[in-house]
Amino acid sequence: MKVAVVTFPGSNCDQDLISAVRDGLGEAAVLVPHTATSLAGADAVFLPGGFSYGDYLRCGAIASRTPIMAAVKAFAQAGGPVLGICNGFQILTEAGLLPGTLQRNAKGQFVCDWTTLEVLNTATPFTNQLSQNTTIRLPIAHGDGNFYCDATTFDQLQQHHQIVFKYTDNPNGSVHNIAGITNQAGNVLGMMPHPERAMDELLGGADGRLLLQSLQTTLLRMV
Amino acid sequence: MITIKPSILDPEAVAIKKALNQLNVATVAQVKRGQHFELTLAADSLTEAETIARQLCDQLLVNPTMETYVLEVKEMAVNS
Amino acid sequence: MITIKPSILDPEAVAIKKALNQLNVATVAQVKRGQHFELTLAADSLTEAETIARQLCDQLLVNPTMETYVLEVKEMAVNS
Amino acid sequence: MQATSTTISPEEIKAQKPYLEWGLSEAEYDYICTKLLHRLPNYTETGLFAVMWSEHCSYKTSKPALRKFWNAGSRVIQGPGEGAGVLDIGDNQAVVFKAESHNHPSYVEPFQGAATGVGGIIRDIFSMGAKPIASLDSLRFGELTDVSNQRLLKSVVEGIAFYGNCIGIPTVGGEIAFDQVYRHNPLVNVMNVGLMDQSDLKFGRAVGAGNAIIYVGAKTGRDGIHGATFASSDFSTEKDSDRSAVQVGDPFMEKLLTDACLKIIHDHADKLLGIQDMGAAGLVSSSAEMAAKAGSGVTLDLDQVPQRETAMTPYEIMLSESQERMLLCVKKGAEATILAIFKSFGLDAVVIGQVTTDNQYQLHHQGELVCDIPVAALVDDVVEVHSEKRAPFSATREAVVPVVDNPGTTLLTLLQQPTIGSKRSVYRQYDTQVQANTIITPGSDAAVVRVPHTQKALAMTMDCNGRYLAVDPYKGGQIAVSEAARNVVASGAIPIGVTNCLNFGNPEDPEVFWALDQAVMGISEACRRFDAPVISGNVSLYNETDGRPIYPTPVIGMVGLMTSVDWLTTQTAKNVGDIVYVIGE
Ligand SMILES: Nc1ncnc2c1ncn2[C@@H]1O[C@H](COP(=O)(O)OP(=O)(O)O)[C@@H](O)[C@H]1O
Repeated sequence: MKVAVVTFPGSNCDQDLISAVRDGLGEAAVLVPHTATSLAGADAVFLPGGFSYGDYLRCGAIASRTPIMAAVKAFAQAGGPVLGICNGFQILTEAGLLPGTLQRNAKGQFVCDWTTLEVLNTATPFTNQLSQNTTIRLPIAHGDGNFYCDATTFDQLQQHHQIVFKYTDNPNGSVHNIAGITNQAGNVLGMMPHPERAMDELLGGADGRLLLQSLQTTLLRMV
Repeated sequence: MITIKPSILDPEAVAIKKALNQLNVATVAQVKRGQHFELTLAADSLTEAETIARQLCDQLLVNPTMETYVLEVKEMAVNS
Repeated sequence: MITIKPSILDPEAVAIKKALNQLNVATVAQVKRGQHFELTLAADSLTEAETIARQLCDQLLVNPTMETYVLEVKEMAVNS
Repeated sequence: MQATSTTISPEEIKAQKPYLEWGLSEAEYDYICTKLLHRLPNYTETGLFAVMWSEHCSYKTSKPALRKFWNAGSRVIQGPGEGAGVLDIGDNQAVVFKAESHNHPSYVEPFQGAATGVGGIIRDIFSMGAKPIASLDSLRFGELTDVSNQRLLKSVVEGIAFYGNCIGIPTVGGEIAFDQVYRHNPLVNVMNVGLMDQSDLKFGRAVGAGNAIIYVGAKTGRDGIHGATFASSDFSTEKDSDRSAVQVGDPFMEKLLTDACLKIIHDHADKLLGIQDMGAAGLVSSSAEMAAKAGSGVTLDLDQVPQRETAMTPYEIMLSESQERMLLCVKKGAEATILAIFKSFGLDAVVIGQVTTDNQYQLHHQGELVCDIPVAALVDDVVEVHSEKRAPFSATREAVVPVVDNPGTTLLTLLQQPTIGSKRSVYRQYDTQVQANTIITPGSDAAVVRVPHTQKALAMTMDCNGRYLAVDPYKGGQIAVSEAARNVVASGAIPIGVTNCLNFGNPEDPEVFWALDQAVMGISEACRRFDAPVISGNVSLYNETDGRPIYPTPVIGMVGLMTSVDWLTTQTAKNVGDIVYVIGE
């Protein structure tokens, strides 16, 4: 399996994702710059966390208009697995690949902590190694992770089982405690918590491995 | 001038309202926020300038799912 | 309406200008940003309202070392 | 020509003495005229002398004390004198660290002051060739019962979080204390730690005639002009109108700068001959120091310097403290390669001058030679100030023995002190885990960051208790080092080196200078015992308002090495039934 990690000016979790895939999983990962127009034959695409373009204007806004995003959209439309973490999630909503938006945290402050997530959908390419209705522990670190969508969108999200993760302790004010959602087809996942920071008990937890192992399993099934 | 749609709750405005009311100067009943951009650009006519500005708003400056905007176009003195 | 003093660097405006120019719609020569607040509050007169608003600006909304502001006060219809 | 103020002639300067306002004394001015230049300096030259001879740039007052620091030790690759100190940690790797104070800017504009403090120390670390892997912050404010102190704390913490989180360097530890002596003189000290392969080591040097001087990063504005001289005078004497534009931090720009510079250091080491950040006193101090360290001269064309504002004078261009700027010395012929790399990162870089052989510092502006003085006169010939030292009577106060009637109540009262209570509300705002190597996050003793692809890890902490120094600066200095060492050891590491921020009052006060000297000797003695040399540091003097200095506060930043992560220990109680021991007296 080969993962493309897209990097934008100001991304700062791109190397962490590469290490998670290479060292944590023993799979191949390549860095694809925002100026590229092709995803170099990748099997999956990750959009990393950080502060693309300094979070200026709106988080993820400027990054979502860069050349590589056309390739990411085509890849997603063809059913390829796409994962956006933190700023990557914000970029996916700005790009229109996921519904809703991520606003300033309700308390107005950046939060860095561990959080416990309820797993609601184990049928996605990133969660098939998790068990339904169990919880996992992952770190969060964001100032704008407060997920918002209107009631109609929320109904649709529920109807199509698009809500994958919910916070058990809502740290940022997200509507209905939402921490991660997919598109209707289920192949594009956006989430605020950082699985790549939970690859090793030494870092405080290893639940993040389960997401990457799920992807590994998915891709094995696909070939 | 870009504002958040009235139907959408603006968490920053809520936080600011709270902080203002803690100053004990007066009771603020409502806070609305907006962002203002002033772009300087060259165009052959006011109409063209407006078309360009509208494109820039739609393509980047404004997020249509949560924001609306009003545009105002003015001519500047040119020294050429 | 709060704006950053002209002598002070606004890195956000610089980055936005660059991003706008990369859209290839037109060349934007300058970008200035401002924040707009609309506060609703009760006061006995326009003058009192202005005094209150000025206090709120000076005490919280505006950072006098970096920003300047203009104030506009309007009366609203009251339904009591 | 430009504004009238720059047309003031050398003779008028001599007569009107504007340099006094810039912090240059009459004796210093006379010395420059008669002993160094053998002529009268012009307006620009006088301005450059004033800033380069300020305490902040020259350490002219503190140097005699600083020489007493112990900085030997078998791991030392680079001691004090460069952007940051460097220690060998085995496997051809090195750790690089330094602490820096941003006290005064953080009082004037807490958010931006703290943010730009973080930005500045990061540039010091990557300019040595190291990847910044962690930041720490040591903060002092007046009591939180004052609303103004609450606001300062809030904005300073938000500023540190804004910059560190955005640039992607975890803020892994620090300390905060509250005491009314810091009410008008809050302390904002930040430390950064970097990791490198020893082969990547770079210095701030302008070597080899004909090689290019390249400027990269943000454009130059009128920000923070005379920041260095402000940092060298006490708060009460400053007039509001003296303030120049506040410096604004742009962590996005700095992230690009860091990545681009590290790429050049890795891929084009042969083309990059020297690199230094433009910190205090901006372009003049970086270029003059780079030339002085290499024994070279330098000639700069100020019209090439990217400028944000119009009609800037040579004096303003040279003294500007605009953030996120670096100065490079690049091999002749390799300029295009280096400029192209910066361009690919979206950064503006330009050649602004060359290295020369004649040891002169020359500046050209709009076709005129506006400065032509020996490099050494600016950097090395500064007249040291030998301040008087006097032990205060209060140093021999009798010990206070507290009376505790109800230990339970006393304990609760103690735990309610903000200085003692949990700092979680602060460090929860810091991204402590980005880079995915933090194995002990804030909340324990020292923080621990692992060294990727090895068994090693680095422990780091910042500590100082100014109250102890107020009683006995020598012992207090030793205690600060010992506390840091205990934190490092309690995490499972061995102390290997120390950096510091010496926060003191006005050194012309003999009691303040005595305390500074005593503290340095105490720290030094303790460092020798722990085999942890002082490899870098920073001095912040004149922390006083209306003649009342802060406690002597020499904040210690210590790094420890853990040869295997198996040694890792944390502070938390582990199992029911475990035995508790007390070790020591
Ligand atoms: N300003 C700060 N920034 C980051 N971490 C902090 C800060 N202040 C305190 N901490 C963290 O909180 C924990 C407790 O700090 P402190 O109260 O100084 O404890 P101790 O006295 O045991 O060193 C440490 O892990 C420390 O790194």
